[in-house]
Amino acid sequence: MIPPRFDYHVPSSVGEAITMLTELGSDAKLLAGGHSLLPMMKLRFAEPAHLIDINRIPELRGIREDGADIVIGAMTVENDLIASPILQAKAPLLCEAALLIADPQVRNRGTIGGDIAHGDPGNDHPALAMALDASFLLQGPNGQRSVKADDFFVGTYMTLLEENEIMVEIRLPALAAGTGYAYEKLKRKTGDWATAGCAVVMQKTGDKITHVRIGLTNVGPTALRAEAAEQVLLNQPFGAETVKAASEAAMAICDPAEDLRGDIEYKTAMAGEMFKRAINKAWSRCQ
Amino acid sequence: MTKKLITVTVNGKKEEKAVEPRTLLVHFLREELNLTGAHISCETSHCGACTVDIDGQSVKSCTHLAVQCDGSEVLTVEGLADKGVLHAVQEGFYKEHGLQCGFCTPGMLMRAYRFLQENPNPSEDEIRHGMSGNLCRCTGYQNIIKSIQYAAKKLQESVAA
Amino acid sequence: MEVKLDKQYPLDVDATRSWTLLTDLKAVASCMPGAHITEQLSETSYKGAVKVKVGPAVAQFAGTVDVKELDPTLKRMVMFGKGADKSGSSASMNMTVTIVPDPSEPTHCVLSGQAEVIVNGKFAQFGGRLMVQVSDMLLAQFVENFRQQAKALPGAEAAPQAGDAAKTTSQPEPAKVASEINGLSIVWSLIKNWISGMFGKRS
Amino acid sequence: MNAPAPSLEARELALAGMGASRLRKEDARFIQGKGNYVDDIKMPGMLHMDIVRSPIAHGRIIKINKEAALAIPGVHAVLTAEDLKPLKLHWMPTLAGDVAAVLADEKVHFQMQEVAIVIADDRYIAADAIEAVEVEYEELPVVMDPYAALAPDAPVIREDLAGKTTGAHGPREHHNHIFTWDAGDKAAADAAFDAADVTVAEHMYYPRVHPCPLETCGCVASFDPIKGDLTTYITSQAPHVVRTVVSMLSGIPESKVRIVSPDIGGGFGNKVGIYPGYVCAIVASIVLGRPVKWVEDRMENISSTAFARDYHMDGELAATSEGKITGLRVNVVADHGAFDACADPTKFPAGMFHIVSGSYDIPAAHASVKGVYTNKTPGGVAYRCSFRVTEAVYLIERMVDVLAQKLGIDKAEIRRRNFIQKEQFPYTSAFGFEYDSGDYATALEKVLDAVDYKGLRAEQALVRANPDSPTLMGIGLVTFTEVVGAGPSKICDILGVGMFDSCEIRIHPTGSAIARMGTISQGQGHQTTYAQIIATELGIPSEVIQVEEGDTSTAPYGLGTYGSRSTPVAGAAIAMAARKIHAKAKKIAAHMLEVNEADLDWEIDRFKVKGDDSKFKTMTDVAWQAYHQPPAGLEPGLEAVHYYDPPNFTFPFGIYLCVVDIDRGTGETKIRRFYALDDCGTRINPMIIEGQIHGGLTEGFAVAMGQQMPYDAQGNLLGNTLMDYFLPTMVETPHWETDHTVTPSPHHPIGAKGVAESPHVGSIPTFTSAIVDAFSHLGVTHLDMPHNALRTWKALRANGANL
Repeated sequence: MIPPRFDYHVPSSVGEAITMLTELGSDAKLLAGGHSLLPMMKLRFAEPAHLIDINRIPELRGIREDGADIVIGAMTVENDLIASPILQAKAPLLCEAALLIADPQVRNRGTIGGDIAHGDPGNDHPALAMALDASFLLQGPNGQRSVKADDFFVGTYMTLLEENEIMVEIRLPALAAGTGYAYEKLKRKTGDWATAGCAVVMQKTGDKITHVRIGLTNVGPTALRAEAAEQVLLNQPFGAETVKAASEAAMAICDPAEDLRGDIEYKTAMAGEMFKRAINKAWSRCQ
Repeated sequence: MTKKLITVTVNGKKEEKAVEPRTLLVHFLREELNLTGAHISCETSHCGACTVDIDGQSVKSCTHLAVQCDGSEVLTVEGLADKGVLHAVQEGFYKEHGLQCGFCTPGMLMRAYRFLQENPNPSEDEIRHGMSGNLCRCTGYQNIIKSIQYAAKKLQESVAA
Repeated sequence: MEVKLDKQYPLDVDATRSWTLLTDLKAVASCMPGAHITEQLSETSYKGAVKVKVGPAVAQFAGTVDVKELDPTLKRMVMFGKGADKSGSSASMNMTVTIVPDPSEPTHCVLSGQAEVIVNGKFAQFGGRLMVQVSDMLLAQFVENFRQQAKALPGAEAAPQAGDAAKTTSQPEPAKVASEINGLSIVWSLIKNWISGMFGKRS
Repeated sequence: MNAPAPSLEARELALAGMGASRLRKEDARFIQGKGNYVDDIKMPGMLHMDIVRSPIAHGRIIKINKEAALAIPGVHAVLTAEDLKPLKLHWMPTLAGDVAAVLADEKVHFQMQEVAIVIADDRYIAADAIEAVEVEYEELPVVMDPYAALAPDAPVIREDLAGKTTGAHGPREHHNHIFTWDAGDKAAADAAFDAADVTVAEHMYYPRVHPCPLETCGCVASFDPIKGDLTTYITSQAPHVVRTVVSMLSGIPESKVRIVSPDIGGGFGNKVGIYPGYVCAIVASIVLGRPVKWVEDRMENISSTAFARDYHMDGELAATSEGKITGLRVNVVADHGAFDACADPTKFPAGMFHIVSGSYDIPAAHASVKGVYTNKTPGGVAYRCSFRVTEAVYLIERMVDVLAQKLGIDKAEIRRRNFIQKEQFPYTSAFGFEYDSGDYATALEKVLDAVDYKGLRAEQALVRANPDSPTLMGIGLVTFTEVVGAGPSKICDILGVGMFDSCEIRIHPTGSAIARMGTISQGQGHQTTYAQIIATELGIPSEVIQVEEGDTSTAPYGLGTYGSRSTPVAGAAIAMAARKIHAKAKKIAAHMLEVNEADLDWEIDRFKVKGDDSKFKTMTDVAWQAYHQPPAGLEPGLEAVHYYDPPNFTFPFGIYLCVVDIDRGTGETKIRRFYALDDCGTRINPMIIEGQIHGGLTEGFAVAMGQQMPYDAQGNLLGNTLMDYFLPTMVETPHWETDHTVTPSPHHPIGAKGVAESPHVGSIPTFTSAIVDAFSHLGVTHLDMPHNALRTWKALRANGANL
């Protein structure tokens, strides 16, 4: 398995990278962690004439706080998410979930931005970003724009990222104290994509859920935000009945593709199961 | 598709080579530098047999371009022993029968080497997760875990000494 | 790998113009994102090529399309296409397309299509999990292109219905005709919303 | 001052002979990145080969256009079947008496079949060039199901066999039929069923799987056009057989062919076969006069090299109402793929499948196996097992469970009632095997006690009584017997060569030694364990015994390493060669000590005069004498060669128990406990035995819980990367508990039976037994593998047990 020939470019700033992307057009691809793109090139599914390696752009890396928000550079790798004190304190969902992605070596290369921008419904960060109410900062020749995670994914491998744009950062509100969270992911083995996954972020008052956002992984053409399930839960006393009704609402929006991980019936049922586990765990963490 | 001149320090030795951009790091090490310790097995970043250390991080060299290593320090299994003295992980794999056919071993060792720096005193469960990017078909892993525990103990002792 | 598709797409175009377009294979082919007819081999046989981009992956198939049946009474066409790419994949499709007039609304019709698509080789092995979703995207874009081209045909412009007056009389949005599937996400998101709005979830 | 004489114990210890957990001699190179695998080998002027493969499973080749590929700078040649035809190398014989296409000759028969080869300066150019070879196919109807393949109007897969009504194993009834092979006594079995109190029947499919060693297959072929010599480094578990085949195919005298198996990165049966890639690389080297390297990639390995299993099995048991089995009937439809390339002894197209009566005293039995062609990859190797023993053990162990369930007898108890008893050995089975030794009942009780079987059953009852239990609990039990060590050459041969094995030992003048063997290690640690046998036999420390194997120019002819035959056959050859040396050494020692041979005793490392400990000669003393001044009438030197033709197979056995918890929400199975007791007879190196058992159990776990070759109806293999093909990581792999009993083989020189495959063979039905046990209270009698979460959840749902 040998990749086809290409020319290699190493911009040192986002601006330079965008200039290259614009000049080279659709024959160019960005090289982030490379663990999706390089295997596709080795299989000769992807044969870009140019690779633009954005690993040497320092401004794309790092995690910082900006007021009540957390800002994550798009080229921040999974292991840096796991190790980040900021995330551990204010968005621990990301640390926990990143541990369920790929394996330790791959997490040294795989980036949060690459995971999102690839548009693969099997990737984990899209559903997490939805649950965390994240937005993505995209930069192109005409400047920057921000897109909500909910709106970004339009189809399998299709996102609102234009060919000459780069995802620069991921911005999410820090979780308020007492916020419950969980990511449950069913996979065949370590390193696999989810058969189904569910991310939950919630807050409660008394026995009622006052805020909840739910994202589903790999059970549709894109990650899915389970709004109907959220509606079932909101302002209701938390209990088995409500959870069951909400899980049915979550399953109702599933539209998974059959593969070796499962058929439509199983994947849909597993979305419901992961939802139940995630919602129960998040609830137990709510204060 | 011009070649790129890269400078990489491999096992402490500076190497300057012109490479095709598409050259995978594992091929660069094996073919250009004759360091055949890192092995090619799955080619899709699942097995870890090609694991090397780049700038202090474990990386699967079959899914990494040699050009990406320009200016980097790479450590391979050939550089693990220090002047003929085996590293604790090498010794552990030998003493605890942590290998059989030996094909996964260089990748296992390089990952274990880095893992024990990330987590010097791991539990069995932490070893299982920390080494989960490396496949072995022969050993059933049980003795690999013992090998890493052996190495962890030895490294701890040498720190204490 | 075999995928069976059975789709009904209501169009805001009358059956006559839709049928006219359907019988022009070159024009029909151009409605398929990334596809075009390269050569006419006979009355009913054509050579063509299609290029599909899905994310970073590109598939380029070259092959033939044969019109097996053209029934103006039933407004039904049966065609068989097959092709292969350079690097070890092949595909074939047996497709029946029928223009079903809408008796209650003469300005509308339904484009009904049934197809068995067989893909072999690398794309079947690695692209299997994407096939249905990609087919959906391709077909939806095809239908949208088809709708626009059919509407642009001269013909008995029926009195526009009040409800979609704006749509039918305004510009036919030529800029948004997708020529290939990649990089036109905005178009796709519009179509997706349009389709899901009209027909709900894919069954 | 004399040092005190070392104690007997110290002398024994110094040998590190049989029974010692000696650390491995081979490790030093592997832990320092100095292993020497095929892809590590470089030769001056070496070119690289890559293979153009068929994207479809069945089709006619209309046209191959090489032009664009040949135009790529650095491409030396593109060869197709047309180019091999003049050399008569476009087809080759298989180990099973069939022929296989080297490069597709007018037709492709399975996806990824070899169609053309490209030879280029390096592997990157070769990879580019295969993309540039244009092949046009006419697709033909595909047959993936072996039952459908036997329909009267099924497409003809093998047009080259048109009119051939007799195959290598008898008459062919249909154009896609290969053979029908029968064993046992059908009339007796039928009579037992007619007279039975109770009968049970079950259909089970043993999925097609792949051994998938971490190192793929490959070779470096180097033909010297001046000398006319061919040297090939190859990933082969049987280098001597490869030499014979290469010589037969190429016409180069066997004396000018050198085959070297260097370090091998795991075999597990995958590296027994002779693949088209090897033949093509050799041809290319001969044609171009330069060394040619070919190393397949992972997808090629899984898709095109030998698979295992793919048995569709119908089993039936007849029994008394007390659960004493009176009869066994088995019918198998075996999917062999497009060419019959099964690796079995010539006379056994279904291998040793007739071990299917297992550990049980079954008076009447009959088995019939029908081999069928389909549009799948050829192969059919013993994936970490003796030939088809895994399938046989699976069937009988499952059937015994099914019978127990039907009669309401505990699965341990029904086994007690049917075991071949200790005093019945040597025991001749209804299929004619003579079991050498065994003590199943003792071993079973040891395991049941160790795990508190009664306690587990009580816990299971509690789990079942709780409707809200998040899990189902299952207990699997298997009491298996293997047949390994093929085999006696009167019945076992490969391409006519008897399945003996060999050893040559040379003792050097200063008392160190070299031993060369006809086998080849793929991780089993031969360099370590073989030396231990010699150490014990000859009293030389294993540390100074060098073991070499794999180079046909230096090693004596042997049939190689697979089917757990190294210890039973080659291990015996070592002992016998050592004993020849021992006999000569005794003569020399008697001469040196000026006594009669009869006056000498052997003690650990020396011959001593009876009754006088001070008068002795060590083997080192003797070695020097042998070269310095041997007694009159004896040749100088101290060496021996032995070709060991085993009188019988060996029959290792084991008792495995497994406890599983099945997640009712997801169908995931957690292996809570796995207890494996093995009896492999005499134990040479306990450390290595334990390592082999861990590995075999893990491979068995992989097969039972996830491995499969998922083909679609068009013949596309949908899971040929390690993303989909299940090789468990450290996280999924259970913790293994091991135990043993020792029942030596009476006919083996050192009593050893072979061990490395038992854990694979025995564990697979144990997992199924446990999973089915979890469902047994719901009336489920069998569930096919793989027991992945998806399939297990479907079973939960079908039985109303999902949450």
